[in-house]
Amino acid sequence: MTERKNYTASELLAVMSGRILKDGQIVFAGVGIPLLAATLAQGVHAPGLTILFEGGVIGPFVVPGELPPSTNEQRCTRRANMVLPITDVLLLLQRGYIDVGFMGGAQIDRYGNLNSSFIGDPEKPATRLPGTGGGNDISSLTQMIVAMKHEKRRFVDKVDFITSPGFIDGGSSRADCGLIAGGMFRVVTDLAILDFDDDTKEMKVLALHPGVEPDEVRDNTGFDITIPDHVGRTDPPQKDELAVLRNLDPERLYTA
Amino acid sequence: MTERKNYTASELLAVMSGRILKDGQIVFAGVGIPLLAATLAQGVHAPGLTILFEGGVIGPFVVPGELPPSTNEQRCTRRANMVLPITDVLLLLQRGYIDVGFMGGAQIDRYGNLNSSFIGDPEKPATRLPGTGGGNDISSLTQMIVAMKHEKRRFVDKVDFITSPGFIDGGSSRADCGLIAGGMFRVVTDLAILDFDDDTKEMKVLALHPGVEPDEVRDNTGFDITIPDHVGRTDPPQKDELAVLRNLDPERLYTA
Amino acid sequence: MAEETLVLPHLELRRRTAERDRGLREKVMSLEEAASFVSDGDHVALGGCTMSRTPTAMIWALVRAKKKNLTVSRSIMSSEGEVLYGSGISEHVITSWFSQGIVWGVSKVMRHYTESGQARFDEWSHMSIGLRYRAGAMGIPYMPVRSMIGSDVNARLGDEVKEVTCPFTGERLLALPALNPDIALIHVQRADAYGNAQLDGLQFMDIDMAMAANRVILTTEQIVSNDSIRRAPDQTRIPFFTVDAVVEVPYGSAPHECYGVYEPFFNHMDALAEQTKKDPEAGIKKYLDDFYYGPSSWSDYLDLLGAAEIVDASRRGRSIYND
Amino acid sequence: MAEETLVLPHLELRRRTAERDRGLREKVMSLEEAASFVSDGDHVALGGCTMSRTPTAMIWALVRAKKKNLTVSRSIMSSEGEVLYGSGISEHVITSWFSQGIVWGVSKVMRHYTESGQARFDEWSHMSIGLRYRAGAMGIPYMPVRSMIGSDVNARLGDEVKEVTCPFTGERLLALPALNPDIALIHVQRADAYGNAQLDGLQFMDIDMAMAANRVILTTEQIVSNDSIRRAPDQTRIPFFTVDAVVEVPYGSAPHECYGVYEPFFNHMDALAEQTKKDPEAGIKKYLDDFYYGPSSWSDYLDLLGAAEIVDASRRGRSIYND
Repeated sequence: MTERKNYTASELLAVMSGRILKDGQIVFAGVGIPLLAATLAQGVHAPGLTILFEGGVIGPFVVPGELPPSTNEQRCTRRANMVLPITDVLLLLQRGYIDVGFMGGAQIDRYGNLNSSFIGDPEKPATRLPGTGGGNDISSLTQMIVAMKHEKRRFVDKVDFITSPGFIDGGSSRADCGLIAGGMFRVVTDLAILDFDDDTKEMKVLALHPGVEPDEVRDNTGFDITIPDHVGRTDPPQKDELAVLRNLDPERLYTA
Repeated sequence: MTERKNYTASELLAVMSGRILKDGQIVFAGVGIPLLAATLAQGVHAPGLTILFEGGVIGPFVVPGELPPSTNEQRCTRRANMVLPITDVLLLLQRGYIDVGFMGGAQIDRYGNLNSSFIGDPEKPATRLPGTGGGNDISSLTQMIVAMKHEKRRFVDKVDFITSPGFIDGGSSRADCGLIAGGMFRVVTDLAILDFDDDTKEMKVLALHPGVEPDEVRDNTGFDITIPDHVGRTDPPQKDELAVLRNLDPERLYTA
Repeated sequence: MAEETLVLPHLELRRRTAERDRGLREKVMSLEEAASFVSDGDHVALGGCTMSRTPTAMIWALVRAKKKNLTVSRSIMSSEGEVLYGSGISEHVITSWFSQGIVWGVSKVMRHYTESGQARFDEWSHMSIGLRYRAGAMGIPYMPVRSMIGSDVNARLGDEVKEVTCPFTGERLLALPALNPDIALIHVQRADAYGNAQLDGLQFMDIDMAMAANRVILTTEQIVSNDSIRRAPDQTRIPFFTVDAVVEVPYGSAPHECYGVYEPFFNHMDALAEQTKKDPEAGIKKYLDDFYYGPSSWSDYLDLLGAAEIVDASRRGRSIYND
Repeated sequence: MAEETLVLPHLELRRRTAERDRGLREKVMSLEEAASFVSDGDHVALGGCTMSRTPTAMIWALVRAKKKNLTVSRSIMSSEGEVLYGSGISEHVITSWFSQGIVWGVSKVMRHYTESGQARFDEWSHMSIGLRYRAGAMGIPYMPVRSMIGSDVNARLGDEVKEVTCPFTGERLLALPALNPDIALIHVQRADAYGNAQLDGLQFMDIDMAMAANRVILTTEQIVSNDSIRRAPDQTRIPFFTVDAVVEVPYGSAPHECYGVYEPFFNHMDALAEQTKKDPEAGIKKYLDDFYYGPSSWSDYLDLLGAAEIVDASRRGRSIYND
């Protein structure tokens, strides 16, 4: 990451995760990077992508410069197709209507488990974090994309607390718990795109972002991570992608 | 019933059952006699009585001469306080918001069980009746008033089929089945008002209507029925009651 | 596809849902095209209740397309149930009450087909049917309930219901099996080309049914713009991604009512009751010949109902907004 | 009255409901009178979510009335949770997410009280809280769910959740305990004097909460006539008989938003976040002194918010209807 780039780390995150979304999919998105990425995808390659917010919103229209402060305020409902109670929008996940859950993460481990509840011992935490919100339900009930900064303290061997389940202890342990559907699909960071081994369910590198060397990923990951010899390479963010993003967030509240 | 009366049997039913309803109660009512009786009660002594229909209606205003054909058409929603889905209006019974369920009956037995499904052997019925509608739910989940004509073929020792549960086999059998709330409160006929023994849960006569002798009840009941020596007597329908009724149903569709 | 088991295993339900094209796309078509979404042997759920928002036009198209062996569920069946039996497209209905309507007494057609053993009528309590759709809509395999217990309605259902115990209170409850119909037919006042539907007045069990079903055919009095839907998103009751076909059919519930648009065609219903009184089978067959097989289009069907009757039903329908 | 058991036995729930005066009657009163419906030790459920339709005015009245030992549940807690902890009226909240809002980072006040062990924050998944209210609303003691399983959120709840097996499919699910709050505080755009409430836009968990609770205090931007409610009965979301008190409180959610009426007072929220950053306890106490104990009336409170801010929040609030 020594060369000068014409985009910020957050913009890279938004672009790279937006590209994973497919036209026609239904995406349950958090605010911040996920919402930016999903809206970007709509504008670039997935006009028929549908966004859902946990506040109870289906198919809204995000007004550039008026990004919602959370998924629970009226800005989220701007020109939406439907507004419904929280419980019912979350039940769409349980019913199986949602293709992808898409959120940020504070701490993730080798098996894709996320922690947004406690740093340190939950009985005497160093930090009490805000908690799960819809995260636990989304990650329990659908396939997940997580976008987060790639830092050693965030990529740990074992999270202090499983707030949102990934593959638990790997292998078949997720299904064995009773979580028979969903699971981690991709983790997108400012260094790489990561996926999970089919059998062991361990996180591994799928592709490196432009200018990123394998060691940079290793150095910023708190556990041994597999990087295949012939690992993929992502294409750098394109002008049109950055233009759409910057129009959405002109004050760079989420992409500074 | 030899003297000339200035009211029909159906009017007698409506008046006598309407009197049982109390101001401030919430009544789940079927169309026909129950709706007439509840609306009559609102007009005479219970202005704060709330009527609910199983189609999903809370607190409607019945327009005289425009009685609804069932509980599921728009006429039922005339100036209602609230309209909601069927399942949710029925769930109010399960939650315990409803004081009284009030319906008609085709066949009733000694323990207040109602049959509106089969006459004869259910496997080879002489008559397939329309079925329970909301009756089973209402009688399972709240206290019941039933209004029906007093005929031997309708008041039987044991119904051919329990569509809407009364006290099942009497005693504690209703609660033993798992129906821990509700139960039969009153049966109103054109001959008498009937209630149920606290212990045995057998039907008995609470009060006879004007001009009705105990034997007339016995002759029209298909099982041995207890008539206490000092049985009560109801007051005849009053002018104001009949006036309200006739205004509601000027064509006597339900009170002929 | 027919329901192979009483309750679809969750992964199978998900597989079928994932296969559907749930993207935002236009799906307006004719009644005949929409009818092709229904396969012989399907479980078909009908929206509305008794004489309200019955998907008459879609049933009309299914009868004309000579569908077979349908299992049909609805909160309460009215004359459309007689049509199902009489036409032979269904010999198996699941409902809580079945007759034309209280004012016409017990349906002679229902009696004829069920008492002779030609057709099956599975009786559930009203709320149980609603909660079965609701469990299906929620993606859970059963719903605990305090109703139906102790009655013969329950007993007659055999293994289709089970007793469960609350792990917190120890209370005994009944477990109702989730119902995820293969297809739901729902008639509404307005929807857009994508299938976002807004309903006025009584909603019955339609929303749960749409969420539960594996496909939805929406017939609508009127197709409106997506813009007009988006202007009042809190009025949308059925989201587009549950819907597979949108058909604009004015008077699509006639001779039943559509809230705020028209009341039932009572004269038509009186005539049907009269015609099926003496010889129910001949009576309903003649009704089908006259109103289902005879007309060459839905417009022709409306012509047979008669303009004066349509005008009168519409006047009564709109009157709900007079107060 | 406090919840004696995790799930109220059904007959006890019914007894409490039967005791309430559920007749059609006027129940308009002041914030102070309504506060008397809340007893020390009660489980209080809050309507709205995060910064939306928070029952701020009613919480304001409860703080001023010096309530004690309240257990408070809500879908997501924002700054009202900081007020609960700081004022000491509650040392126990049940929610899925707790901070002022994403843009202000982790709440220092929440951290201070929970990390020091002065207050308890029970974390459930978002949907689980919703389904607990829903089970309570439906009159069933538990709701099966496919979420929360396998996570430490689940593990940490211990005996408050149980595993159940579907009697039809054999699938393992989690049983969530029904939640019937002693009282729910809900803020709406309009209601009549009887308590019939109509809600615009996002509904959150309010309807289930109202149905589940043993009492409801409704605060409303505006009291409207029963006639206007009856003109659109399909817009009524909370029926009068669940409601015990109706209080007209314009800007009753400020500094949070009320859909279509005003957006959040962002400057006020910024200032609160700043003020609680260094010394959270002193910061929130000063906030309470200034905005909760200081003003002599709700009008005085609005005066402190400032007319210019009110006008700006209202302009933004109404803008949702511009499209």
